[in-house]
Amino acid sequence: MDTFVLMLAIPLVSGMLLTVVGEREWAPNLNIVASLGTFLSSALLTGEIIADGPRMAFGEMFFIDSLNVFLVTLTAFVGLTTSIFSGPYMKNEQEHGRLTKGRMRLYKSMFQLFMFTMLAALTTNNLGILWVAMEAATLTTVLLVSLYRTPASLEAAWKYFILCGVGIAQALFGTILLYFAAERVLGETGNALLWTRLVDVKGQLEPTVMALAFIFLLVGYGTKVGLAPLHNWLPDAHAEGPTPVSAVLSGLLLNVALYAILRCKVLADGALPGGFAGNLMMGFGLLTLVMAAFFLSRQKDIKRMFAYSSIEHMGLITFAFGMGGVVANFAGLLHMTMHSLTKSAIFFAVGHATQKTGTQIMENIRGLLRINPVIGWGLMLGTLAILGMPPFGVFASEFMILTHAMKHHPWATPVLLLALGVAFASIFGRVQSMVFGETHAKRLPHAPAITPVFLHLAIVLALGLYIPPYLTRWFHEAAKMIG
Amino acid sequence: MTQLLAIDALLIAACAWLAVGLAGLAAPRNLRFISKTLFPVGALVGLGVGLLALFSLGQRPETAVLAIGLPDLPFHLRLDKLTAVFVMLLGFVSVGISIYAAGYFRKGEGTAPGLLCLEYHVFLASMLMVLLADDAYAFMVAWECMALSSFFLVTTDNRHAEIRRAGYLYLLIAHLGAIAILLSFGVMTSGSGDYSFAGMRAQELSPFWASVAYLLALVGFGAKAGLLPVHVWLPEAHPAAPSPVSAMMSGVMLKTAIYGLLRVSFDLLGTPLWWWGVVALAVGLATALFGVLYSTVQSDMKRLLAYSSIENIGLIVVGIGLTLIFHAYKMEGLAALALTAVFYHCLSHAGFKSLLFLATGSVLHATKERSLGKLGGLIHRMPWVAWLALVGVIASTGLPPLSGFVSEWLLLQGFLFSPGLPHPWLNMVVPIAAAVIALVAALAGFAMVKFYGIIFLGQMREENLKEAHDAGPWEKAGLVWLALIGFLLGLFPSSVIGVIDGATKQMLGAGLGERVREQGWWMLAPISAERASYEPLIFLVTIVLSVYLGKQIVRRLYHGRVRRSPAWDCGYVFQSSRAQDTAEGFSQPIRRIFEPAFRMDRHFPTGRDEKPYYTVKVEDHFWHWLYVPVARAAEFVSKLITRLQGGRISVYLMYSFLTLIILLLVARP
Amino acid sequence: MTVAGLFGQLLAIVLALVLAPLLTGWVNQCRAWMQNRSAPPLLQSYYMLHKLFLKDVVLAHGTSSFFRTAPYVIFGCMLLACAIVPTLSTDLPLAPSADTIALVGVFGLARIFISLAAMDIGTSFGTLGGRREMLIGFLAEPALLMVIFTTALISQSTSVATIVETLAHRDFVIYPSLAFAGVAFTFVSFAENARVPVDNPATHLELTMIHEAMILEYSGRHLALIELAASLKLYAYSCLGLALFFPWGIAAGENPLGLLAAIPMLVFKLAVGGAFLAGIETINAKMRIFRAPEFLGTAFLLAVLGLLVRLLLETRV
Amino acid sequence: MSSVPLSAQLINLFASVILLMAFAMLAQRRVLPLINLFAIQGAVLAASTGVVAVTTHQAHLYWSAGLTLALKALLLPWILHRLVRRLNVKWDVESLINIPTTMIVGIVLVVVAFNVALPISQLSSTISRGTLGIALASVMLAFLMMITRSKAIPQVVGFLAMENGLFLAATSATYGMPMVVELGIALDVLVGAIILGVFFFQIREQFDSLDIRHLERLKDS
Repeated sequence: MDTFVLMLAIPLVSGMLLTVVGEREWAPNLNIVASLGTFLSSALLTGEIIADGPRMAFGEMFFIDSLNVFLVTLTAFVGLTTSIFSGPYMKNEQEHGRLTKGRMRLYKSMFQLFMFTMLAALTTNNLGILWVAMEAATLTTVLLVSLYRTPASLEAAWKYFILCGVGIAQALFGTILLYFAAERVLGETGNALLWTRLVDVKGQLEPTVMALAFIFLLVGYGTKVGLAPLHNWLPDAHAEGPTPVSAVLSGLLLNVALYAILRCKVLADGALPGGFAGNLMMGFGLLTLVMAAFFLSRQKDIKRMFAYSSIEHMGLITFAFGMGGVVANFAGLLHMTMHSLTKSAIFFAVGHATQKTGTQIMENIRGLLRINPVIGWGLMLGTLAILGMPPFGVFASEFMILTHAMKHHPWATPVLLLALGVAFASIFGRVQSMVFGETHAKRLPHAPAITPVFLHLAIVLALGLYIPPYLTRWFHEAAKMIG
Repeated sequence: MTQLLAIDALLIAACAWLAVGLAGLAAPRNLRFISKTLFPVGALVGLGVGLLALFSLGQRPETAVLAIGLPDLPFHLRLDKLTAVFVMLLGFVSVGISIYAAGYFRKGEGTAPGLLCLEYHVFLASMLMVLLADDAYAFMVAWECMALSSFFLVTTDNRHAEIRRAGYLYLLIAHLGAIAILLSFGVMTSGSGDYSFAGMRAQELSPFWASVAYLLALVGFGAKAGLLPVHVWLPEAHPAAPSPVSAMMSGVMLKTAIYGLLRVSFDLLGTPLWWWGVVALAVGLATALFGVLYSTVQSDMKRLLAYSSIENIGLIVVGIGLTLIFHAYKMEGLAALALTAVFYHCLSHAGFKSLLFLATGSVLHATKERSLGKLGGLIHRMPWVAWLALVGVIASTGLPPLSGFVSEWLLLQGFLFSPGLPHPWLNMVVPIAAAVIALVAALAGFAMVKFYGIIFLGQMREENLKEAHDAGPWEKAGLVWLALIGFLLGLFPSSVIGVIDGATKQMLGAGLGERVREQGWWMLAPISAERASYEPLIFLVTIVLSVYLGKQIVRRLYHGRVRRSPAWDCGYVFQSSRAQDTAEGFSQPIRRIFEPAFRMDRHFPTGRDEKPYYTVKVEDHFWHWLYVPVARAAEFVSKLITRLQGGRISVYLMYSFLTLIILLLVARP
Repeated sequence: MTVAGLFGQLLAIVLALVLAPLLTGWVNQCRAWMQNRSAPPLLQSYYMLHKLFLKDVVLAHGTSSFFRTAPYVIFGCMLLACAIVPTLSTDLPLAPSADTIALVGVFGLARIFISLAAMDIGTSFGTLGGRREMLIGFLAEPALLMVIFTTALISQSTSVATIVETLAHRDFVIYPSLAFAGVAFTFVSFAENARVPVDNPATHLELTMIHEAMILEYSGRHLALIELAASLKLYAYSCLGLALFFPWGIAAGENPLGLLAAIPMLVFKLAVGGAFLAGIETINAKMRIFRAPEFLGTAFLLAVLGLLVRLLLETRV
Repeated sequence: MSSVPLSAQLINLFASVILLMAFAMLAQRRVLPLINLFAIQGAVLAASTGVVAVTTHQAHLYWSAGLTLALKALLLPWILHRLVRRLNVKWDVESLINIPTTMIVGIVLVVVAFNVALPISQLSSTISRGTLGIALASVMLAFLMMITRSKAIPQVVGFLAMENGLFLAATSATYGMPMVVELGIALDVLVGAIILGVFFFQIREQFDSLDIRHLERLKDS
């Protein structure tokens, strides 16, 4: 069977299956096995793409090239580790009485369906389908965010739904405008939304329409990325949903939304050679970065704080892609990878920490090192990594972004550094007092799954010191494609 | 050729340190194995590193490229003479500290010994890599690893809130400094995108951008070195850390910042502008004076030493400033003199400050007490530590015949011969700087007398000090090693200058080596014997001889009888240990004379007090003038910005609506 | 190093040991005369030293080995200082071993030892003396250094011998900077030698003493050594001042006859200097301890001013 | 006017009606009439799509028209009606800003939307040049309605009305997106509406009200 079909089918089928059997004893394992299957098939698919080059599937509906295949692997990988993490985590939640069996079922099936929508959004060649998949991803995650059915989680989910729904509606308008522009070149065939076709004719697309379309797409998908001032749903959704959901929201959903913008940017750049799209993205990126950094300093809830940190990093990545050029794109892609891995690792650690201490309020979390050194170190190292401390890989990408900015947009560097400095001061001070110090916390019934945390951090560490040549080549190709 | 180069050997040493650290992680709770096997092995590696650097000081520069790092910027490494001087410092000083650490760490709370061992050796290895790095990325990675590992070492005993605060402040300022350094590197590439140091050297910067790069480097490296006004972390972090770590940070890590400053201002930036030197001079002087004044009024022995480190860094930076001035005016002979003073002071400060910090470690172990007000008379219980600490004290007050004097002497010589400068203003400023240095040196004496006299001499201020015990054999060995370094540097300055001369020559094209060597190994005469000379060995021999002869003659002519009786004290009866000066009392004159320099919070007892008491708290002006306003400003901005997240969904929708409308109306391709 | 040089050096040291107590005695005698008191004999200092050497040492309880070592070290330091300062000739084999900066260092070393020894006793007066001594020291030392810098700038050398040679044996030039330096030096030497108006060597009044407070617990040979060292210090300072500001009469070369001829000149200059010192001490009253920093601060500023004057007025000399 | 074919005139007419409905919804104070207005808008949208389908003979547009009719004019209003009855929330719609102000802002928005769409409309080769501007205007009016309404159901109606505007843009301005996309969009809207329905019950259960001003607890300021 085709690896690609397998990759899409596994989460879809298992998601359906889990809606039925999700409360069984072995359901978490099924969840893990399915994620493993997805990951393995994505890895195989990556191998094929590296060996044979880009390919299509289902006619021209799906398209896999070096840009999305790396995100696919990343998504599948983080999905796998999250499923491993969520096993004991969700069991603990259930035993704390926060979740019923039905909700557990809902969680698992929605998790798999969410993975399906992510993978579909990444691999589709049709910008319309991309929109559909993004919207579907919103719907599945809305259910995941509101899983606890507490007032706060309902509020968060409501805001998430309305804001992202409105945002994504604008993206649809942008897509329609794009279609409108493409139709004039490609004719009234069904191909006018196929990205591969559009790329070939991107120079002929009508500039005024493309400018409008890109604005709508940027505002639309940008809401999902968490660009300021469209980000307001993000901290709520991250803070109130179950932690595995926060991990995949931060680690995957934001990436995929940014990926959607990137695909559109390629087209907009073709039609508007003046760097219109790039400048917009740079502006949004900087604004996001600075605002998030200042938001960080006043947080009380640990998951909220890391949600803002995600916003901050998305701002940085958007800025990097906005700068354009192979080096900046390379750095952006690298940063995307690093951020996904690190942030999800942090959320895993945060999940355990909040479970152990029974609170998300940072002032009440103390002495994690004494509760459980592994969680403490995981959170500490993860935080240092996300703050851009070498030798972790986030530093490598930040270094590249900063140096590139210094070269081409020197005016932006002080702003970037100010934001990074403020973020450092805000996050580190809080995390340090949580990790260190005294505590009286109890043991948990289920031992935490620590492997995902350290697996992620180990990869991030390794990539900070050494990026293997094939990965470099791969990133380079993808970076060139974004242009 | 598969010949083993010194740089390869150093890399192997770095890996060996890492391996030692990881071995500690393998058995994190096995204290015996870690302290009696791993730390000595680490010390051996340090010895190897020092010897290798000594060897490579006579060799040509070596380079290496490691296949790790960024795709288009692998780790470039380079071992030239400047690097070698500092590697030598790292190697030899770390020997003493590692040996000491073998006997220092005990079972107890805080970080597990294995983890400590890992952090410590990662710290060592990353300092080595900082010195070897030859591109911005490798440098930054090593630099931040160094900051990170030392941060974890500082927060070993993280249950105390003030230690956590110290660690936070330390890492924050280190990080901000790193950002400044990175910016400086960025300016130095001047848009070429080549982040290797070779690429930066090749750039010809305009004076404006070169100055920007220099100032950024000064701020960045100053933040690590403890220059004003980014010094605030230092007096917090040093006392918080375990003593070997304080010793390592103060002795070696601060010097890596000096190394970076030297690397940037002399090597990467090419010819300096004269006013860079003036800036460094001014900042250095302010730092030195500030450091020494605050060190005299401290009541915590490690804080006192930490401020003293600030002072010494200030002196080193003064030397750098002087070198820059001379170098800018192409007076290479005098520049070489000042630069030699810089190197010498780096070496000697590394030796004596580590020694003193380790001595405080022993005191801390023996008494569990850091506050000077609760110590006293420890020379009776800890003679080894006391006498070895005396070596450090004399060296650090800059008195002959030990190491501190040589560097101060060289520095003052540099000042004395400055009137040849073509700039009249400078000619006026430089002597005043010399006066300030003289004042600093004398005040350092005050601080050190306070430090030594109150800890080791007099009567014991607390009962439990009677149970104090001397340092163990490992600790003694470490202290002796560092004291030997102090003697070596103090007594054989010509030989030492001959060794480090290569680095001076490499940076300035001129050195003191030939002239010094002409005079013979016992005599130090950097210009000529008529102008200035110093023979520490003969100096010492004369004093020792007169002491010996004096003693013999007195004994022979008269007698050697001794009786014991209570102290006379002008017939004053009340002679308890409480009658001695407290730490605060000792420094009262300084507080009084330099009152505006301190922010004091005093409570005086009044006649009606039920329980009269007197307290005095001395605080740093910079904290209130600089840091608090900045923090307030940041808080204010973030307060404004967080208003955006008001919780009302309609408002959120309006944000995206307005964004859309504005973009539609404003954004035009 | 020549035989004559060695001889000169030994002669200088012996002369210092002989003349130093004599100078102290002479100053005391002069002062007594000026104050209309009957004077002690000129050799009183020798008698005192002899008596003290004969006495047993009484050590206070709780003093450590440091306390017993310190007098010897202080004595050694002062002897070295006397050996370096040119008294009779500038051709001293020991002179290159320490230049003027090192000379200041020697005084500093002695000061640190005596202060620490005072703190070792652990009584209120001991620490009081140590603290005050360091207070005086940290102001006097830089002032002294500045004085020396002024002279060093004139001669382009910090070597004492070279400075004296330049000042004594070159063409006579008026250096206005030296006037400032001279006044500053006088101030410093008063402070450094525990003289009125900074300290009073004759008092044991608790609140005023500095030097005496530190050596309260010393007795017997230790006290003798310290007293001898104090005399040597006064001698060294006097000789240094004479050599810097009135260098005439010091022999230049290796001529033994010149050496011998220099002795009477030196004795004469010391006698005048001692009388001058006694005179100053007589017409002044001891100042409050916290006026001392002002006094020394003035000296420091004067010395710096001398340096600036040197640079401003005399750079092309 | 004679040069403009009937179909285009019809489409323009329907588009205008849709805009009118959008304004009407903005001005409407009561819930049930609001839903009815939404249903009418859906029906007109279906009719407009039907006209386009007849004119261009694109088979999938028929499907589209049918789907729109079924979904937006019938199914969703029916669901909403049921919800309102089940939840017993037939109260007046409270507006955060008073209605006249809202209307004035709405008119400004229409001007903005027409201006933004003008350069594109001029490029248009399709029969209905002005519809894109109208579609954009209705999207923005729906957006405005979401901003100004403080209860959950009107907000959702606004959300769905926005979809209507988008659909108008998709079918009338560009003569329809590919079928797969349209199906996907329809599915999403449906699922979204169902999820929202579920939400209403939960919000009501937790807060005893559907006033979204209760949902203002998560904030930073």
